[in-house]
Amino acid sequence: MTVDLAPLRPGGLRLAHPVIVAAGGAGYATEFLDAVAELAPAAIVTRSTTRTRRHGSRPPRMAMQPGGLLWSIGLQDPGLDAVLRRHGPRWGASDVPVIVSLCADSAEDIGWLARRLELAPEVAGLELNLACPDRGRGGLPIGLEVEASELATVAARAATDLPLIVKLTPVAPDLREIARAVAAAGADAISAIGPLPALAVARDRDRALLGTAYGGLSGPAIKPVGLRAVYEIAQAVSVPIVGIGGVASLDDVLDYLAAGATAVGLATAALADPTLPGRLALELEAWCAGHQISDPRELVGTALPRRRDRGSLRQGPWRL
Amino acid sequence: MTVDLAPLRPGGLRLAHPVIVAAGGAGYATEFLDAVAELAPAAIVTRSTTRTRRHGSRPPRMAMQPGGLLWSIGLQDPGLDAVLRRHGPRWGASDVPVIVSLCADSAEDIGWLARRLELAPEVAGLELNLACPDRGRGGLPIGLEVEASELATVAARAATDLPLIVKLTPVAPDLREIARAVAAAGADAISAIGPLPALAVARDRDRALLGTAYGGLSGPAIKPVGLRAVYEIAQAVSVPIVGIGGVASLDDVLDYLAAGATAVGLATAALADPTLPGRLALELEAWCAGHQISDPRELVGTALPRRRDRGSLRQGPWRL
Amino acid sequence: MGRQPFGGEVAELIASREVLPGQRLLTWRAPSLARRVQAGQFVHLLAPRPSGLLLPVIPVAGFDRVGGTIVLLVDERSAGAELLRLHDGDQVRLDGPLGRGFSVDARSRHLLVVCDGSGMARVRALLDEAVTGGRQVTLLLGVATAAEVLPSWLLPDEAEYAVATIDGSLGHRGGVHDLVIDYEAWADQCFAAGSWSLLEQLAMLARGRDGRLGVARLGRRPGRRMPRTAARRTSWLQVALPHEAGCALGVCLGCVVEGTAGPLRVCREGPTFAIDELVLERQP
Amino acid sequence: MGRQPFGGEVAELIASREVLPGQRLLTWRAPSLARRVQAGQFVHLLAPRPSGLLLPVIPVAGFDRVGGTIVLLVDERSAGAELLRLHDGDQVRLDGPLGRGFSVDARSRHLLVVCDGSGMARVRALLDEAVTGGRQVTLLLGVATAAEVLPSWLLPDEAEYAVATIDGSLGHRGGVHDLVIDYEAWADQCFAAGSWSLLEQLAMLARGRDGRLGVARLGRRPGRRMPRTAARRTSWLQVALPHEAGCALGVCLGCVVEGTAGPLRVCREGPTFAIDELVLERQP
Ligand SMILES: Cc1cc2nc3c(=O)[nH]c(=O)nc-3n(C[C@H](O)[C@H](O)[C@H](O)COP(=O)(O)OP(=O)(O)OC[C@H]3O[C@@H](n4cnc5c(N)ncnc54)[C@H](O)[C@@H]3O)c2cc1C
Ligand SMILES: Cc1cc2nc3c(=O)[nH]c(=O)nc-3n(C[C@H](O)[C@H](O)[C@H](O)COP(=O)(O)OP(=O)(O)OC[C@H]3O[C@@H](n4cnc5c(N)ncnc54)[C@H](O)[C@@H]3O)c2cc1C
Ligand SMILES: Cc1cc2nc3c(=O)[nH]c(=O)nc-3n(C[C@H](O)[C@H](O)[C@H](O)COP(=O)(O)O)c2cc1C
Ligand SMILES: Cc1cc2nc3c(=O)[nH]c(=O)nc-3n(C[C@H](O)[C@H](O)[C@H](O)COP(=O)(O)O)c2cc1C
Ligand code: FES
Ligand code: FES
Repeated sequence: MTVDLAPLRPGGLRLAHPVIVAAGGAGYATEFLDAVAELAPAAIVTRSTTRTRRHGSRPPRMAMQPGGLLWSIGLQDPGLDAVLRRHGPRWGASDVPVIVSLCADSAEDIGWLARRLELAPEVAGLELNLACPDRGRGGLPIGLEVEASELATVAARAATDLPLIVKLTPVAPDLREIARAVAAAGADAISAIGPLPALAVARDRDRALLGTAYGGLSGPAIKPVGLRAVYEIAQAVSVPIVGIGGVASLDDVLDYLAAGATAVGLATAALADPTLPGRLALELEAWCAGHQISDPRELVGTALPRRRDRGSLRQGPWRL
Repeated sequence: MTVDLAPLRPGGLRLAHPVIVAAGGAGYATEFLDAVAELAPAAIVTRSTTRTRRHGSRPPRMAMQPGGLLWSIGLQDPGLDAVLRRHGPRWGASDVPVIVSLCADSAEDIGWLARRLELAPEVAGLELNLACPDRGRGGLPIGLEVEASELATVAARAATDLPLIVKLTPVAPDLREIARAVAAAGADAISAIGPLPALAVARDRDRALLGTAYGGLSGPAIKPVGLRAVYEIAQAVSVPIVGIGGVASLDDVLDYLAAGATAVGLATAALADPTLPGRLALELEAWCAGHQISDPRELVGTALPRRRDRGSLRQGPWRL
Repeated sequence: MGRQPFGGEVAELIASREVLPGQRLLTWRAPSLARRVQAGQFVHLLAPRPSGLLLPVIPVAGFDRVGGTIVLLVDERSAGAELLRLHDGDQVRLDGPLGRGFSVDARSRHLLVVCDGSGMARVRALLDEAVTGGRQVTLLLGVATAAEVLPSWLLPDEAEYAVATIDGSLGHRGGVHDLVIDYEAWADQCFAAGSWSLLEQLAMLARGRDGRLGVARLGRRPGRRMPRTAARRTSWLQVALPHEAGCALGVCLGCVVEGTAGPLRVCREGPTFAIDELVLERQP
Repeated sequence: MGRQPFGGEVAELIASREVLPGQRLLTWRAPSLARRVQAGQFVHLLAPRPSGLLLPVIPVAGFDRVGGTIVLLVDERSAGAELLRLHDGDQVRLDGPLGRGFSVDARSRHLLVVCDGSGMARVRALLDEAVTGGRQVTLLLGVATAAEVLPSWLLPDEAEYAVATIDGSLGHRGGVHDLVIDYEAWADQCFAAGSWSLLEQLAMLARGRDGRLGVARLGRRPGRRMPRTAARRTSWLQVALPHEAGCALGVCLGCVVEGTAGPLRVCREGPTFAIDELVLERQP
């Protein structure tokens, strides 16, 4: 059941199975690892971490919506050094690889963070969160533009030999060109998608519900958007893809693999049940056994078209 | 309970109440009007119509998803002339204003279509669907770029004095700048949102579920995205907004109004119950009476921030 | 074709019997529906409000015009599965009858009906209708294995019933289309429902024998094109297509299949079609 | 603070009694929870799997360590409303106890408990605990109107109970904070739960009298900062914040409120806080 998220990198980023916890689904992994015992995810991506201490978003921060979760946690972290000091020992003591998600608004900070991780043997890899704002572009998300995405990836790649996953934001209209650029710039793998920008209204309708007004939508509601993203990216690049968005059942895992993902990540569903990733892996194993499939890689990309398609935005006559 | 979607235009586009059927929720209105009897929507926007006959998308075309509907109908229409011939008389005989949605891939075709509608007295207004591909830009949706959106709006505006609604696509990362451009170019109102590009995998996982692979996601799943769009647009322009996306209950209507919509449109929920828009209007009326509100316009924009915010994409530190 | 103002008709569950595990035959008192429905038509479940976004579409699997009842054959995997939770005496609202029923040519005496497990609900009413009308009818059922074979009490006594199972555990071993060959000379018309691949196989059989079979022989004049309804009525093979959910008003175009003369709405032009109306190789 | 491996404990419903329309007091046999829980803590409902995306968080509204039971006060509008559908003998899985309970100073003899309708579930266990511990306790309840007043059988006999209604239909006419003034000199400590605006009003009262009230007088040395736990224990006003759903593991940070010394997680640092730990005017 093993998969490798960095097959071309010496040492690789080998996972025991294809189901991981996406950023934010397990905080900094410590409490999460304590809670799951042997039903462990194949890896944990931490919540996004910055260079210096931050408070995060103004409360309220979370609200359940029909089929989805709306949230704005922001960057509430004590800064990377403190994170490594507090949680590094627990990571080192665990068999579960921990991948640190980074958020920085300049190439310089990305480089600083990646170099710091390079020195931490308990870190299995890093994920670069392209939903973070780009200081040079007035705070627009890095992942909205090809060039900014490429520069950010280069900055991380140049600073470390650790396996590097780059996480795309679904706000970019054409994910294929971003995917091509970051793969060419040295990403070992691509993960997608992050949450959709969304909003809810407070009960009294005198303001937005979340303290930050805007939040991210995650959970089952966004699964068809995540599948679309993976299906497009898989036709654009050959690096492994971590499919994220609304995964909560074995069918979801199989759908993402069929759309071209090598592994899947879940955040929202892991908050309600930290053992879910581990259980999904067992279910997947049983399913494979029942279908005479020895290697889950046989399931990857089975739904992709034989010929490349034009992508969801270039469809000729209006289709949606 | 009346609202006006074109308050600055001579004659306006006055609606009996704020709940209309969005494009695609009532086809070309004929069968729909027969079915609803007196529980009528305040207006019906037709499915998007082109200059010449088209077959529409390859089946299968629709699939229910958790919380949402995935579909690709494409442009299945007999061409505008035939539409007006077949359905125009029924529209003329109805009290419910019919707004014709247009789809065209060049300014020339937009102008042609708008001029044709100008000659049809049974047509109450037109909606320009910016999700349509732009021939000059390799088939990318018009509504992805400010300039293309502006040119399309100008082409329609120059060709007709009819009330003009411009419908934005949520694929555009920053809807505020598109909204500003189309309002400046002469749109009387703006409607948002259209569906999110999405995909589902077929049961056997040997291909995408829909015949076109990509489809649009609509229904409750996208409501927080639609609210976010309206909340942003309402801070950018002063023209009336038709809030669309996942409306199915009175709470949804009130939320959209609070976020800045003057009226709401529904498609998916109207397919299951054509009388829903009419019933929601009655519920809204009762709710207003119970809250000592004489004019639903008092409900518009109550949740908007006192000061303009930076928009969902420019939030400073990463928030989602 | 005018549909009544939205609202439908109250139907009361008066009997429920298990057909197979997870599948039941539900009998409803619904006099107005029973009076108007034709074999091949369907109903919409309006209330209790189903959980899905679109209203489930349920084929009418039988009716008794005199007794004022209709029957629905509901599977836990099919649209309308929520009906399985109801008890005798419970009421629902159904809208219908919707769509076009099968067109049986007045001259047809021998009807061949072919289906798989999923298609039974769409053809069963035709068996009742044929028997009542004094016609001879044979049902050919194709399923994977004996456990999926539908019990014969489900059918009118007068209907002949033959079964094919892929694994040979009951009846003929193999596909049900093998059996069709034995009956095609006997049959004046054939009516089918099931998976797309079953329909494709039947279409291939029918096409190879085009114009030489059944009532099709009688109706055709060389070189003359028949109007659509006549062509459908005299077609040797008619099929009822699956249709799980949708507006059923003809407005959403979500149910469309590809037809030889352009797109066809299953909910309005269908769910029954003459096989020649469809482009089978490009369907799901 | 180590939480057990995910899985929780089986609890069996043994009694259910209506408190107000749509609100019931549910008694569960759950010996291990009953042994460990403290007033102010909560449980997670793990199974039957609730419909929402996150697990509902339910305050423990009472417990009997000897009898091995806990009680939950569940409203149809609150988290865990699905529990209202269960019958005696039904089993669920609960994870807990979670969060930190109230800290009652050992020297406190007189406890004042203040809540509104929504806060009762979060303070009720403290009444039991106080009475068992031989303390005197007064509950002040503020609601809109008489119909929302909680029945006195819900409280231990030893507790004094006073009510304020906004419309004056029962007890004092006006806000419950009016009543607090009568008791503040008597009370060594005050514990509250309810809407943010109730908590804000209480905080204003407490702050105006800072350091002059109850046990706070005893613990403070001028110019010395106390450690957090001691500061909490000796605080005159403690509040239990609402918390509907979340991971309760401390990982999602969705439950965070603004604290004077930085963000605070309701599920870990709370749900009980000394009032000074919170920045009330910037909360929801
Ligand atoms: C002490 C303080 C009080 C503020 N009060 C308000 C207010 O009442 N209303 C308003 O609209 N804006 C207030 N702001 C401003 C606002 O919160 C942010 O500064 C502004 O939205 C820009 O945020 P940022 O994302 O750039 O900053 P960041 O540093 O990335 O994030 C700041 C976020 O942290 C939150 N925060 C700040 N202090 C704390 C704390 N002690 N505990 C928990 N969370 C905290 C803020 O709400 C804000 O969302 C306050 C800021 C500070 C520092
Ligand atoms: C007769 C015909 C057969 C085709 N067969 C295939 C095929 O088997 N597989 C494949 O991938 N592509 C097939 N295509 C090509 C494909 O359908 C489209 O032409 C291509 O995807 C580009 O579509 P468009 O959006 O530019 O054209 P548009 O004209 O906007 O749309 C064409 C759409 O209509 C559908 N369509 C075409 N004819 C009919 C009909 N008679 N009834 C209902 N729908 C119809 C097509 O599936 C397509 O989605 C066929 C096209 C035609 C005209
Ligand atoms: C509470 C929460 C916090 C999150 N924090 C982060 C984060 O810090 N960095 C990041 O890249 N994604 C973060 N995400 C996004 C998830 O990694 C994921 O992209 C998204 O939620 C969609 O997956 P899901 O539907 O499984 O939740 C967070 C998600 C949730 C629910
Ligand atoms: C079946 C269907 C067909 C649609 N056709 C069109 C269309 O032709 N033009 C258009 O602008 N929007 C079309 N839409 C999009 C809707 O107008 C609306 O923007 C979207 O579905 C979100 O609203 P909802 O959640 O209420 O469905 C269609 C939607 C559906 C469900
Ligand atoms: S189901 Fe809507 S057109 Fe057929
Ligand atoms: S509920 Fe997740 S951190 Fe508190």
